[in-house]
Amino acid sequence: MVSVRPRSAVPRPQPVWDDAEVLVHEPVGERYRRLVLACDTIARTAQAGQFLMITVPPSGGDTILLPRPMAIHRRRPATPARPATAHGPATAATPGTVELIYGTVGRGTRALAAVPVGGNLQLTGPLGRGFEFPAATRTALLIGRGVGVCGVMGAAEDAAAAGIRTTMVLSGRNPQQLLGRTDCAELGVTVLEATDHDGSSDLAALKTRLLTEFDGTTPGRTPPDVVMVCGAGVLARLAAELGADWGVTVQASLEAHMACGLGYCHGCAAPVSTDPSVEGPLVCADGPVFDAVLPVV
Amino acid sequence: MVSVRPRSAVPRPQPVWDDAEVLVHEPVGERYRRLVLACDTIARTAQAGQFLMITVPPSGGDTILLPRPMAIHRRRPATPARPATAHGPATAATPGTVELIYGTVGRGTRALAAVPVGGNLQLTGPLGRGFEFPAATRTALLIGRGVGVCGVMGAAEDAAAAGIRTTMVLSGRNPQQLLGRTDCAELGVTVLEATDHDGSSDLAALKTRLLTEFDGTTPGRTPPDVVMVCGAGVLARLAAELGADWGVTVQASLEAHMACGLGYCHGCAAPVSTDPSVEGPLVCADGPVFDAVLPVV
Amino acid sequence: MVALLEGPVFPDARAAFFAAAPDPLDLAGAPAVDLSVRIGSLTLHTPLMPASGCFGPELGALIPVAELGATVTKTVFGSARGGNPVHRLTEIPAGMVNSVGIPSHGPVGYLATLHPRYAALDAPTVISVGGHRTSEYAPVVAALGEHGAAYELNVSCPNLDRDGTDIGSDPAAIREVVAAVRLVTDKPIIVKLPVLVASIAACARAAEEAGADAVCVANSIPAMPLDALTRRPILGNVIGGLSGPSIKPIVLRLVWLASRAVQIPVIACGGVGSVDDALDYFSVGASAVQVGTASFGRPFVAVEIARGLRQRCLDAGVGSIRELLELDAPR
Amino acid sequence: MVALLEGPVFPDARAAFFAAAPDPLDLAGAPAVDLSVRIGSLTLHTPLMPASGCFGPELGALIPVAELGATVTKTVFGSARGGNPVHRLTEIPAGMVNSVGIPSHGPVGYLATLHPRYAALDAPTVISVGGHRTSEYAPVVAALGEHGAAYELNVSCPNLDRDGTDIGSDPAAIREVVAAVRLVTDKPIIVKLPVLVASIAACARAAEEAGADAVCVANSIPAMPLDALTRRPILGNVIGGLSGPSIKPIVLRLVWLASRAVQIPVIACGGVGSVDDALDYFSVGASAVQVGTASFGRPFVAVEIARGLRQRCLDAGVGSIRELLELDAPR
Ligand SMILES: Cc1cc2nc3c(=O)[nH]c(=O)nc-3n(C[C@H](O)[C@H](O)[C@H](O)COP(=O)(O)OP(=O)(O)OC[C@H]3O[C@@H](n4cnc5c(N)ncnc54)[C@H](O)[C@@H]3O)c2cc1C
Ligand SMILES: Cc1cc2nc3c(=O)[nH]c(=O)nc-3n(C[C@H](O)[C@H](O)[C@H](O)COP(=O)(O)OP(=O)(O)OC[C@H]3O[C@@H](n4cnc5c(N)ncnc54)[C@H](O)[C@@H]3O)c2cc1C
Ligand SMILES: Cc1cc2nc3c(=O)[nH]c(=O)nc-3n(C[C@H](O)[C@H](O)[C@H](O)COP(=O)(O)O)c2cc1C
Ligand SMILES: Cc1cc2nc3c(=O)[nH]c(=O)nc-3n(C[C@H](O)[C@H](O)[C@H](O)COP(=O)(O)O)c2cc1C
Ligand code: FES
Ligand code: FES
Repeated sequence: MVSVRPRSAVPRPQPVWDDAEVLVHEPVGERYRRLVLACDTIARTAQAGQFLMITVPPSGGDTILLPRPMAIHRRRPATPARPATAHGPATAATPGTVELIYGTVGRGTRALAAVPVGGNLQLTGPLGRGFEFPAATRTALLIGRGVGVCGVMGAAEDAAAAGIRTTMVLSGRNPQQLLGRTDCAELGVTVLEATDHDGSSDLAALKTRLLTEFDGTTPGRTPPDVVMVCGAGVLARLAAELGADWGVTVQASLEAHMACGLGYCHGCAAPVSTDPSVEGPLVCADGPVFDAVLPVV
Repeated sequence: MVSVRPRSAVPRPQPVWDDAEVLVHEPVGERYRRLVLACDTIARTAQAGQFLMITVPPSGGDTILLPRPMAIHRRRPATPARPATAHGPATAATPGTVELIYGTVGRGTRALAAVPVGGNLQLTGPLGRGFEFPAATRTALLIGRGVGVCGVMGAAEDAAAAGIRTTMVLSGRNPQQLLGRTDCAELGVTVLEATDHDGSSDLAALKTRLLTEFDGTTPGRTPPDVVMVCGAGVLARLAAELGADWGVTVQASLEAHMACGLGYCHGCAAPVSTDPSVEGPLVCADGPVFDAVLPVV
Repeated sequence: MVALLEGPVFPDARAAFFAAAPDPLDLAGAPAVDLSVRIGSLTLHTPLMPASGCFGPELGALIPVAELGATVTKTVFGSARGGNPVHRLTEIPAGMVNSVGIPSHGPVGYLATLHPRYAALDAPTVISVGGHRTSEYAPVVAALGEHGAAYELNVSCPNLDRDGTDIGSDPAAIREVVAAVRLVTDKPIIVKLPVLVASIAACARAAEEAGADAVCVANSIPAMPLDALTRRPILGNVIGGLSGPSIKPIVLRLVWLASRAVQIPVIACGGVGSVDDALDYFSVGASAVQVGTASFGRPFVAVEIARGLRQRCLDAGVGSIRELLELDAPR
Repeated sequence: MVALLEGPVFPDARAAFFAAAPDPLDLAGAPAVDLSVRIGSLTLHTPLMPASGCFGPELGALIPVAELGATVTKTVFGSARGGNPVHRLTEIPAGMVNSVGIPSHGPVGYLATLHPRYAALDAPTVISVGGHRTSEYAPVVAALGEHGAAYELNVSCPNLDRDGTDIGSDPAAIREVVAAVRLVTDKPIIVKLPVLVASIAACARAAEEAGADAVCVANSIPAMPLDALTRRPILGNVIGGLSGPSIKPIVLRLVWLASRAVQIPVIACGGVGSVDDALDYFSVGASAVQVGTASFGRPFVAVEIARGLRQRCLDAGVGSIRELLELDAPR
């Protein structure tokens, strides 16, 4: 069961629409593509776990109508030019960029894959309510599967900046397809790999492994203060079970088909309401990150 | 006014569908493209003024549903290989080909323009009732405007084979865009150029010029035994006026939006019926070539 | 009308395609695939047929018609009609719009000119019948005598006895038409319903209750294509019927609703151009499909779909489309 | 509901777009372009507005709403509704299909949460009102009190008092709805008609005769998208409404027929995504257009169309869309 997180003290950034230049657009392994977009405001303001709505330009005769939601994998705010000092040589200014990684699954992402470097992409963002570390968090466990890794990487960035010791489960079909290894290395995040290939992504196996990894007795192996997860729905349940065992907060990022990304089209309501007269929370505006707890039996 | 030509003694060829290889596909001037297709049966059987229905393959995300009617500009039946003889060296066999020339005007012809050399085009043909020289024709006047030149070029081929002395008016916007000069030279056809550029395609000017050209008094300038026309509707009327003046048969090739090209969809009825309970003739099956006469006043 | 095909036949280019018909002997050992479907007293060996207006006997020389379950004629009206002014059709993205207007020589003209050519084809002929009053259908069927294997009643025609809305949009009018035709023939009656109706279920039930053996869902959707440059209507009749791929999601819903509303078979018609399109319709309850627009560009497409359905059954080792769909459907 | 937009505004990326609004001072010397349109007692300065369900006050921070003729709310029902199960929407070629199911907090909830945010925008608010019985509309309008500049009655809702067919497919039901609403408000009433009707002319006339100030033609078209791989319905509700470019040729015909049937303005809605789409609708008789699906991918598209219409008039040296169309139309 997911529930809307209590209102945060930190205000959310105002989404902007932008016409962002494509700086990098390249394959990542066999199944994914990396996009680096120049968008100063979003790079500066986006919070961990927020997403963009990307308007896919027409490709061939095919027009894509609905924008596609994509997690902000990495934020790199602009840096000003710096003159040479005693500490180092001069550096040029860099524009603010965000990095996305996506899989080509259907018409929209296939058309997106045709956008050339140097071209522009219209987008709206940053959108949604992202991950937020509870006060006094010292250690965190992040779990991402497939492109879901992009959903939690922003939290790893925040953790690195805040000195939170972080472990991230990178789950995927096979070792070659795991996303996020380099990012984790850069951010000083301990990686646990889990693949379908060797069975290590199996839910029961993974659970046992994580319970051992954080057995609470060995020093340095105390359970994390928070669990953050993005990927398959079953992983959110696993995280909720771990959270219940460890008595810590679990935050899960959900997906939904979206049209507006802003909260007015009601296309993305999560299927969690039991009362037919009450709508589930909106994944785009109340989420995508929710508190995940085990359903009360 | 057009009317269906009386049934001919010459049987029409059975249309076939074919998957024809594209041997040549190249621009002709600024506005047109030439297609040479390998299709033995059609090259062998097509009659002057007949046409094909070309199924345009999907291009980009755009699917073209209806086949596009295109006149058979040139027919070049297959030739067998010939061993060297006293009369000449050995020659290789050549496949039977047809040549089309088309203008890119909308979605269908734009998608057609993307078909690569070496690719294949599905087509049905030869279709329709073409031009036929009345018995004992010795001289003929052909008139074509724009791609309409392709509609009458088959008649020039037949005329050349039958020793009929032929003049062809090539009409178009400007001299660079006139189609058919090389074909006419090859077939020994006398060319009269008429362009919007210098006003010579103006109907009144053209009529005066043709009446002078065939003034009936100067030797070698006797009116033609038949007039055949394809292009703008106003040209068919001009031809009918000339035919009335000269007392000769006029055959005009018409265009219509088509779906089947075979005579069953009734999409192509010519707008010539005055009785609402009677349908005009079908351009694809009763035409595209009709007898053209001036309306009785 | 002049007879279209006068000349000799040159079968060379078609030989490969005709030959591709699966040889029954090859199937020894394979499960018996049964694609047959019953429409009243008529059994079609395969659930594929052309849509009315999108087939002619001319195709007999181009495609192996025997591999279709039936042929369907263009709609025959009681009196002679010339059809609509030009242009009568155009293509737009993902569809075509036609306003041919159903020229017709009446049943007598049809029997004299077209029917013998249909009868010479190796598939049962479904004769499409139209009318502009509920009273006009039965006389046409009666005049057709014992010709044709079944009748498809095209009720997407303005009712001149009422306000010009389609006969098929009014369940009571459908009932009248079908009941009257039922009195003059024992042959199977298919009622072809329009799209713009308040309740397709009510229309299908009206047809069933009045004695129809099947409903065909649906006809083209009235539309008004404009010239991109001049903004003028392209069609001489201003309004025409939209058909082809873009109507499929709309017709899928109608087929689903109709097949839940009646016990008689539902024949789906709208945007079928592939084996998967056909299977989509079967999966929402259709018993057979008709192919219209797609066959202009690919005259052999209905035969290809019939072959493809059989092949998919063979590949999956099942004997029918229902079994195939159960396999396909993940739990 | 949590308030969505809590944070500071960073207008940098939007500055250029906002600034592009034509400066009235620049127009000195140019002919006065008047794009205004009257809907009953309400005058819109431009004939562009969003389609119901495809706009929210959240957009106020992203686009210059003052450049729209009006805003239109998502449909408000009398009682609270949770909406449909997931998936609620999907995209298909040339269209999208939604089965959001119109979640609603009722008029009281609407006035408490959403309306203040609409009222804060610099454009009149048209409140869309729905019901499942003809008797349900007037109480909602009455409960909305004096809020909103006009009411759009969404009659594409199943009539639970009858057989579940849309209220808007039955001219008598339309008459009941409009007459009842007319009794409780003096504000302009727009009736938004569905596509699947036997006679759009009869429906539009019913609205006009019962006192509506405009009709909106039309809503999305019921459709049933299937997953290409599993052949299962994509939408939780199985059926949804098809909108976007592929419905435009169908809606053009309806707008043409409706605008010949009534004197009140016809607002066109269906597949508008460009200045030319809007002009196409104006050329068949529409007085205003609504933009739905296109605005998800291009939130600024309705503003761009409004600007584009003005620019075309300026370029052509004419003062109104009617004059522009006369120029455009070749003889
Ligand atoms: C908040 C959020 C963040 C996301 N982040 C990423 C990411 O970082 N990388 C990545 O590869 N993918 C991400 N996704 C999923 C991505 O949006 C879908 O893969 C994409 O929309 C598929 O579009 P398509 O046209 O290629 O697929 P199609 O299946 O052809 O799409 C058809 C329709 O369904 C919708 N749809 C299909 N699958 C999904 C899905 N999984 N989620 C949402 N809508 C879907 C499409 O938007 C479209 O409207 C995210 C989704 C959400 C909601
Ligand atoms: C018997 C015959 C022979 C022809 N021969 C030639 C030729 O040799 N060279 C050549 O360039 N063109 C020829 N045409 C015209 C050619 O068929 C059209 O230019 C072509 O169909 C336009 O298709 P489009 O999709 O590019 O244009 P669009 O305008 O996008 O087409 C929209 C629809 O209108 C139809 N259409 C539009 N213009 C015409 C037209 N002039 N004639 C028939 N249908 C039309 C299309 O087939 C399509 O269904 C011939 C037409 C006929 C009937
Ligand atoms: C050119 C043309 C002519 C048609 N003529 C008829 C007709 O005479 N009677 C009829 O019931 N339907 C007629 N239709 C409708 C088709 O039978 C069919 O219902 C419709 O085209 C939808 O199927 P499709 O999408 O496969 O084309 C015609 C359609 C086309 C394209
Ligand atoms: C996501 C979505 C939600 C909609 N919600 C409503 C609604 O609440 N009330 C209504 O009358 N129409 C609703 N519509 C229909 C639109 O207002 C409009 O009539 C339809 O989408 C056709 O216009 P378009 O092609 O420009 O999208 C909705 C459409 C979409 C796509
Ligand atoms: S995507 Fe529109 S409300 Fe969430
Ligand atoms: S194009 Fe079909 S009858 Fe002529």
